[in-house]
Amino acid sequence: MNTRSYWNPYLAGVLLGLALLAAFVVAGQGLGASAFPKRVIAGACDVFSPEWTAGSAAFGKYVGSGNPLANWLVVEVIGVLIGGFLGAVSAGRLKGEVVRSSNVTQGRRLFFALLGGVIMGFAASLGRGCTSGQALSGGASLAGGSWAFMMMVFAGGYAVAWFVRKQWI
Amino acid sequence: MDLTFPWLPRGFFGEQGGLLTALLIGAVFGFALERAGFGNGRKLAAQFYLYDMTVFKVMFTAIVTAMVGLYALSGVGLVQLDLVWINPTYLAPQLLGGFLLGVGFIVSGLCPGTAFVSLVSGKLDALVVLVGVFLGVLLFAFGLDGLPALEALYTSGSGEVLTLPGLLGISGSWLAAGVALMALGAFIGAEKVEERMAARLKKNGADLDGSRVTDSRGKYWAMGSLLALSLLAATAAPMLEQENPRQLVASGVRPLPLAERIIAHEPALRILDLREAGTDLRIPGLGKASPTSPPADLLPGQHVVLIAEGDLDAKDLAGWPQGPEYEVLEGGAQAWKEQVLTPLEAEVYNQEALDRAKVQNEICAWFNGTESKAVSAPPPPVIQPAVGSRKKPKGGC
Amino acid sequence: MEATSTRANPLVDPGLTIWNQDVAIYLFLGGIVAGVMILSGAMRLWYKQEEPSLALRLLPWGNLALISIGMFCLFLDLENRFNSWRFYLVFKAYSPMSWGAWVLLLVYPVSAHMAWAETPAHWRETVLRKVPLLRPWGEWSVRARRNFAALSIVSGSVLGIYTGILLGAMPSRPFWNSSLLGPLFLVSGVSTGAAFMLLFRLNQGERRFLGFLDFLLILAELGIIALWIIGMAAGGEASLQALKLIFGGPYTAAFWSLVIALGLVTPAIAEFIEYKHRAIPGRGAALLVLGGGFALRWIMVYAGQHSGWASEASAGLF
Amino acid sequence: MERREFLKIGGAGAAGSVLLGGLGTDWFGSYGDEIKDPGSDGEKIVPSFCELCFWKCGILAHVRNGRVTKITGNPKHPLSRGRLCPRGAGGTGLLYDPDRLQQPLVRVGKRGQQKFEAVSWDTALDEVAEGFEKIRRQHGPEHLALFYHGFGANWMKHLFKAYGSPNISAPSYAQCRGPRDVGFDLTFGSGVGSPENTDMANTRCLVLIGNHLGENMHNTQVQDFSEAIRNRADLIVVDPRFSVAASKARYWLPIRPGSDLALLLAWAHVLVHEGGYDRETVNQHGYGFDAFREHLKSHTPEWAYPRTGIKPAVIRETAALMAGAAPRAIVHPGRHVTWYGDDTQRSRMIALVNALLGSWGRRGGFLVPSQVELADYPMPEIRKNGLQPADRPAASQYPLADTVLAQGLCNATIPGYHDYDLKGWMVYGSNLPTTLPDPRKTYEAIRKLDFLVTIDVLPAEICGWSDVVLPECTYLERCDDLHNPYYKEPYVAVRQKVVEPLHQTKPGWWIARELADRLGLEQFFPWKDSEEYAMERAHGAGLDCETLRRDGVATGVSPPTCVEDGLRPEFWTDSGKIEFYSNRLQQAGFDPMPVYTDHGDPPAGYFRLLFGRTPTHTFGRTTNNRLLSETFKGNEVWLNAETARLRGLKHGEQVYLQNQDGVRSSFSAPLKVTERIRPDAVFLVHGYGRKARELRFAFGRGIDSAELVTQAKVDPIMGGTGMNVNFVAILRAEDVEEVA
Amino acid sequence: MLEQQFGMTVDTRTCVGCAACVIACKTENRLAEGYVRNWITTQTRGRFPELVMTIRSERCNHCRSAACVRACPTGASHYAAGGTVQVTGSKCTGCKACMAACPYDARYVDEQSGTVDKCTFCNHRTSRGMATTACQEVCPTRSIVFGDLNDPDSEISHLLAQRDWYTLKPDAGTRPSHYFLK
Repeated sequence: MNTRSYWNPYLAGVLLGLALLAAFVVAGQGLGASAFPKRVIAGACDVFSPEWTAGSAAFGKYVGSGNPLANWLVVEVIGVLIGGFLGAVSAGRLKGEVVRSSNVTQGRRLFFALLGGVIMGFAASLGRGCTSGQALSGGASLAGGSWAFMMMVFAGGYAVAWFVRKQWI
Repeated sequence: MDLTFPWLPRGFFGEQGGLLTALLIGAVFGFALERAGFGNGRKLAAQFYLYDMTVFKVMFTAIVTAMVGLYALSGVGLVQLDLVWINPTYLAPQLLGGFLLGVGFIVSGLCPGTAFVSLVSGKLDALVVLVGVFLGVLLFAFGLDGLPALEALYTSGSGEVLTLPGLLGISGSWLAAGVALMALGAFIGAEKVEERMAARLKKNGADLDGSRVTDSRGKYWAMGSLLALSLLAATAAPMLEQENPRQLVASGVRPLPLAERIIAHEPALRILDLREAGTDLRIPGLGKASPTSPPADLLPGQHVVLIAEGDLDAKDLAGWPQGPEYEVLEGGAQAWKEQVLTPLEAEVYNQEALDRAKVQNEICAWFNGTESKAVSAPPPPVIQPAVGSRKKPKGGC
Repeated sequence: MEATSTRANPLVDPGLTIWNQDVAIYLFLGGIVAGVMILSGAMRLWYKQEEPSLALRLLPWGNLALISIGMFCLFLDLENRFNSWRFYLVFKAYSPMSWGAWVLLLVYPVSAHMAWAETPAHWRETVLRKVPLLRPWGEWSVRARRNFAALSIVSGSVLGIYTGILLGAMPSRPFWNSSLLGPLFLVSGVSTGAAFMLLFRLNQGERRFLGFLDFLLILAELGIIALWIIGMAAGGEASLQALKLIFGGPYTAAFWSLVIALGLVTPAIAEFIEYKHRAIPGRGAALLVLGGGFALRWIMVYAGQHSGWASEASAGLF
Repeated sequence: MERREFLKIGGAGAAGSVLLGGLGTDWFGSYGDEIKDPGSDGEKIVPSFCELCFWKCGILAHVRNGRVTKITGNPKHPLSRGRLCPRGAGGTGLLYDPDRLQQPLVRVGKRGQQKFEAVSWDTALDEVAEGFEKIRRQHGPEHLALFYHGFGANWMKHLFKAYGSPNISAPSYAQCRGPRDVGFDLTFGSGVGSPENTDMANTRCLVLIGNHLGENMHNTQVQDFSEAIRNRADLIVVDPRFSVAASKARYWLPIRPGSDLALLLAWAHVLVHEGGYDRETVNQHGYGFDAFREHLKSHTPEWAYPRTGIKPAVIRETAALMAGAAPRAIVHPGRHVTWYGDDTQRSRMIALVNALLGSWGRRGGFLVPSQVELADYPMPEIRKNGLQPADRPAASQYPLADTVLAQGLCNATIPGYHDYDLKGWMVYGSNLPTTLPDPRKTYEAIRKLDFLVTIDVLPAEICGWSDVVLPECTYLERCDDLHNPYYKEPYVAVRQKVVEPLHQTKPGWWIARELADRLGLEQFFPWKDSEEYAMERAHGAGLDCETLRRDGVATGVSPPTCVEDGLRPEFWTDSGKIEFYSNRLQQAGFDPMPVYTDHGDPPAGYFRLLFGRTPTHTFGRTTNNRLLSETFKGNEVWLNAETARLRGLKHGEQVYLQNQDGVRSSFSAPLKVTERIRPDAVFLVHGYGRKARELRFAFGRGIDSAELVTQAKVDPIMGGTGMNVNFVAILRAEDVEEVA
Repeated sequence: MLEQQFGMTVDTRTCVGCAACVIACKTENRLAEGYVRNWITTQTRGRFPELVMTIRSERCNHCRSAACVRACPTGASHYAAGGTVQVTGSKCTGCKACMAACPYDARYVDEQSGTVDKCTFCNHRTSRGMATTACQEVCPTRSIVFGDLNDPDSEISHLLAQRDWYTLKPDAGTRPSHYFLK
C-alpha cells in the first residue's frame, strides 16, 4: 500500500477545515454524514408505508415537506462519494479489499463491521449526528453539546479499544 | 448586492444552485478525507491505540481552521452568525450517543462519514458498515416509536443552542484562539505519544503495516500556520467583533410608546403576558406565556413584547427561539397599569405637557374601555313642519 | 418597489419570449461555421508543402451543410416568412440582423469555393470531366485558393462577431448589452469550431494543434466571460438585476454547471493534460466544448430576454 | 446662422444619415409612408347614452357595415363632455359578447338544475303571464315582487304599478347609497342625488372617506376630480387602503376600519371648539347647534386617536385645511356607504361637517341642481290600491327608509317574516345572489318561490334559478325613455337604437307591453313604441325632436345653483334649517346627533374583508366583457406586505378566503402582497368569482366578495345592510386543494 | 418653419389609471383580442403608511433615436411624418429584432399578419387633419395631451415648458417624444 500518498495530516486538516468553513459561509450549516442514511431510509419508508413514516417520531420531520432527499446534506454526501472516489483514484488506492489486521479472519472483521455499523446508526440517531455532523461541525461552531459528544466519542472508543484490539493490531 | 455570508439562507444561488454548492463542497470534503487516509479503517482505529494520531490531528486541525475562520469572519461582520445552523444541545442523548458512536467506531473501524469515503475507494468492509448504519437508523426509528424510555431519553434536554462562548461567557474569537493554542500543544504531545506507542507496539510484534504514517515532514510548517492563524484570530477579530448576535437581544419599550404601537396596529407586534395570573392589562389580543415555555407559533421577524410583573431581565429568556425580535416592557405590568391604565392627575404647567396629558388620558380611557360620555344637551325647541315641496334627487349606484 | 402593468401582449409579457431554441441553434451553428472557416482558412495558409488530412480538406463542405441548417432555423423563427426576401433589398449598417443576412450571402460562395478548392484533385477532376463547362471556374478557384482562404478567415470572423453583436447591440437588454459579446461569441465560435473539427479523422499534428488552440481559446473565453460579468457588476441597477439571472436566478445552475464547469473548465483541464502529456486529444473534451457552446448560446438567448428595465424606476421619478 | 448655411448642414446631415443608415428605406419595393386606416370611424354616428354603469353618459356610437365599431363620448352631453370611462368605451364588448342570452328560455328540470329549453317569445311570455296570473288569482297582486336595476327598468316598474304590486325595489338603495341620502336629507332636507351635486371642479379642499374616486369611475365625477387636482385643491383621503385617490392626496389617513365616525366627530370638535366653522351659515341656517356643540365637547382629537389610529395633530391639521378652504370645501358623501350598520349616522355626520364648513349651496361645495320640466306621456292614471309592501315585519322598523328594501323583499319570501309571503319575483338586470348580503339566504328564498322570471342581457347566476329567462337587448339596440336628471346644467338625453337587436333579443319596453297585453293592462301602455313615447314627451315639453335626435341631448337653462350665483338656500327639513339636532331621529328613538360605536377588530388570524371597484368594471355586470378584461383579468386578494412576510405568504400565490362563518370562497385568486393596505384588512374587487358557467369568460375568475358577506349589520334607521362586518382568513390554495 | 415633431405628455398627477385610453385604442385601431398598444403602469415605493405611487398611461415612445429603427434589417420600422416611428407591415419579416431592441417592450407581433405592430400615434387620424389621438380623446382626466413639439404655441409645448417632466429609461439613450409630467 502506498502510504506516502497520504497527505500530511495537518495539511489535510486545513483543507478539511476550509471545506467546513465553506459549508458554514455558503450553506449556513456544517457538514454531515448521518443525515444521508436517515433521509434515505425515511424516503424509502415513505414509499412503502407513507402513514407510518409520517407518524414516525424519527422520520416524520423529513417527509413532512417535500422530497426528503432534496436536501443540502444529502447532496453533500453524494459529493463526498465523488470526491472520495477521485481522491482514491488519483492516489492509486482504488482497490477492492477488506481492511483488517492479519490477526483476524475476514468473516470476523465483517461481522464486527456490521455490528459497529448498527451501533453507530443507532448512536447517530440518538445523538442527532455523527462524527461529522456533531463532533466536527458542532465542534467548529463551538456548540456546547457537540463538544460533549466529541469527548464521549473518544471516551467510548478508548473504553472498548482494548477488547477489539485483535482486529487492528 | 449584499454579500454577507452565509449565502444560501439569504436566497443567494437559489435552490438548484444551493444543491450544486453541496456537491462541490462535499467533493472537497470527500477528497480531503480520502487523502488524509480516512478511507482506511485500520488507520482510523489506530487513533485508539495511540500509535497513529492522524484522526486527532486532522480532526482538530479542521475544527480549529473552520472555527477560527468562522468566528473571525463573524467578528469582522462578514458572517451573520444567527443564520448559521448550530447544533442544539440535548445533553443526555448527546452524551450517550457520543459514547455509543465511539464504541461503534472502534468496533467497525469507520465512522459514518469515513465509511462513505472508504466505500468508494473499494473497501468491502465499509459497505458492510454502511449496511449496519442503515439498519441502526431503522432500529432507532422503531425503538423511538416503541420504547417510551428511549423517547424520553431522546427528547430530554432543552434543545437550546448553547455555545461554549455563551456558556463560558467569553467571546467566540478569543475562545477560538484559545482552542487553537490548546490544539497546538496537544499536537506536540500527540507526536510524542504516537512515536512512543508505535515503537512499543513494534517491539511487541504488532502488525502495523499499512496504517502507520511515517512521513511528518510538514508538521512544523502546519503548526506554524495554525499558530499564526490563532494569533490573528486572537488579536484582530476581538477588536472588530460586534455584539454577539447569538445572544437573545431584548430591547426595552416604555408603556406609552407600546400603547401607541397597539393603536397603530403594527402587524408584527405580538404581546405576551408572562405573569402567572392577572387579566388586568386590558390589552387587545394579549397572549399568555410562561418565561420557560415560549409559545410554539412565534414567527421570525415578529416583534414580541414581553410583560412580566416588574422589570424582566433579558437573561431570563435564554430558552426563547431565535427569529423574533424581543422587547421587554420596561417596568412590566406595574408600569403599564400606572402609566397607561391610570389617568394623569398631576398638575401640568405648560401647553406641551398639557397636550401630552390629553392624549395620554384618552389612551387611558380607551384601554380601560370607559367611553367618554357625551354630555346630555337641552332639547331644542319644538318645531313646525315646513311646508313646500320636498325635492329628493335619487338614483344610481 | 411594487410595479404593476396592465399589458399582457403575447411574446412580450410577463417576460419577452420572442426568440427561442431556433435562434439558439442558429447562433450555435453560425459560431461553428465561423470557427471552421477561420481555422480551415488559417490552416490552408499555414500548410505550404505538407498536405492537410483528408478530413480537414472536406470540412468546408460540412460548413455549407451547417450554415444551411442554421439559416433554416432562422427562417423558422421569422413570423412573416414570405417577406424574407426583404432582407436583400436594403443594407442597414446599424442593424446587426441586416449584417447577418448579407454576411450569410458572403459565407455561401466563400465556403463553396473553399470546399471546391480543397477537394482532392482526383475527385475534382471527375466532376470537371463530367461537366466540362465548369472547368475554367474550377481551375481558377483552385489557383486562388489561398486568396479564398484569406477571405474565409475574414468572412468567418465577421460571421462570428455578428452572432454576438446580434444580441450585444441591444441596449434594451442589460444582459446582452455589452461590447464583449462580439468577441465572446467569436472566441467561443472558434473554440466550438475547433472542437467540431476534432470530431473528425484528422492527423495527429492537426489534432495536437487544435487541442492546444482550443485550450487557449477556452482560457480567453473564460477571461472574456469574467470581464463581461465584471462589466455587468459594475453597471447600474438594471445590470445588477440582469447579473442575478446567473447569480441566484433561474439560470444559475445551468450557467455554472453546463457552461462554466462542464463546457469550459473540464475540457480545458482535459486539453491541458493532453497537451502536457503530449497525448493526442480525444473526442470527449471536444464534445463537452460543443455542449458548453450550445448551452452558452441557449442561456444567452433565453436569459437575455428575461433581463430588462422593468423594475427600474425611471430617472428622477421618486 | 444664415438660412442657406443651415440648409446645407441639414442636407449634409441627411446625406450622412443615409450613408450610415445604409441604403435608404425608400429603395426598391418600398411603399413610403404607408398609413393603415383601421376603419373604425362610423359611416353612421348615433348619439345615445351609456348603460355600462348607471351614470348615463352621452355616447356617440360609430356604425360601419352594420356593426358598432367604436363608442366615443358625446361632446355635447354635460356628463361625458366628449370623454368616456373605459367601460363606456368598451360597450361593444357587451354588445358582441358571445355569451349573451340569445333567446327566451323556459326551465325544464327542477329549479336550480339549470336545465332550459329555448322557446319562442310567445311561449315564454304566455308562461310568464300565466305565472303572474296564477299568483294574482291565488294570493293577490301584492305577492309578486320586482327587483330591478338600470334605466330600462322604468317599463317594468310601470307594469308592476299597473299590476298592483307595491313590492318594487332596487338593491341600489339599501345595499348601496341609501344611508347617505337619508343622512343628508335629515340634515339639509335633500339628498345628494345621482350625479352627486358636489362641485368638485371648483373646490379647494376635497375629503374622501372610503371613496376611491378614480377606481370608482363615474365619468363626470372623475373629470371634476382631476380638475380639482389640476387646480391644486387639497385632497384628504381617509381609507384603509392606499387607493389611487390616496396617491394623489396631500393627506392619506389610513384609518382603522369602522372608526370613520370618530374621525368626523373629532373634526367637528376641532371646527367648533377650536375655531374655524362657518359662524354665519350656522347662525343663519343652523338648528340645534348649541346641543351639537355640547355633544362634541368630549370628542376631541385625542379621544379619536386611539379609536382611529390617527394622530391628534393630523386631525387638527386636516381640519384646519378644510376650514381654510371653506366654503369651497367638500367632505364627499360617498356612494356605496353601507358599511357598518350605523351608516346613516355617519352620513349625517358627513353632512354636519359640511354644514360646519358652510359648503351647502356654495361654489366649490354642494350645488343645488335642477331638472328640465318634462311632461308625462298622456295615459290613464294608475289608481293606488293601498296594499302595503312586504319588506318589513313591522311598520315601525326602519322608520326612515323611503323606499322598499330589497333584502326585506327577499326575506319576505321566506314564510313568517311579514303579514304575507311573496310568491313570485321578476328580476330585471340585477343579479341578486351577488347583490344582497348572505347569498345563502337569497337562494333559500328562491327555493320558496312559486315563480321567478328574470330579464337580463347575460346569463347571470340568477338566470340559472329562474323559471323563465327573457333575453333583453342591450342599450345599443333599443330606444328608451328620456333621461332627465337633477344636475347643475339641466338637460334631457335620449337613448336611441344604434343597431337592430342581435339574436332573438327584445327591448324591455316591448316585453313590458307584451306582458301588459297578456295581463289585461294594455290601457296603461297606449304608445306605439319607446321612440314614440320619448318623442311625445319631448314634444310635450317643447323640445325640438330633430335636434334632440341629432345631438342626443338638449340642455336647459339652469336657475342659480349656488349662493355666489344668487341662490337663496332653502332647506326642506322639518325646521326649514340645517338640522344639527334631529327631532325626527329623536322621536323615532334614535340618537338625535351621531354617536360613535366601535366596530371591533378582526379576531386573531382574520382580516376585515373590504371590497370595492376597479375602473374597468361595474361589479359583476361587466366582468364577462372580454374587451374590458384586457386590462383587468381577475381580482386579487390585497394583503399588507409586512403581514404577508410574517406569515410566509408570497405575492402571486393562489389563495382562498374563508369567513368567520366557515364559508369558503368557491374559487381562488392570486395574492397581491402590497404596502398599499392596512395590516388588519384585505381588499377584493367586487364582481369576480362568477359561478354561472354560461359566463364562459368570467366563470371561476377570482374570488366573489359577495359570497363571503354572510353577515350584515342592518342600519336600524333606514334598513341599509352594513356589509364590511365580515372577517376572512387566508388559506393557501395548495393546502385547500390537498384536503379536497 | 421646422417640420412637425409629434409628441405626447401624460400628466401623472391627474392620471388615475382607469385604462379608458387602452380600451379606446383597442376599438379605434380594431386590435385583436389579447393585444394592446398602450397600457397602465403603476409604481409604488415606500413602506406602509409612507407611500408614493405613480400611475402612467404608457405606449410606444416614438423615440427620436429609436433602437427599433436601428435594429430593423429591412426598413420596415422607420421614422415617418411628424417624427413618429412607424412600421410598414408589408416590409416586415417578423424577425423581432426591433422587439428585442425596444427598451419599452412597446411592440408585439400581430398574430394574423405575422408582422410587428405598435402604437402609431393614430397617424390615420392625424394624417386626416384630426388633432387628437383616440387615447387623448377619451381620457376622462384630460391627462393625455398629444401635439407638435416644434410648435411653441401648442398645448404640449406649454405643458413641457411649465411643468417638470421626465421620460422613461433615459439611460437607454433613445430620446423619447413621450413625456410624463410630474
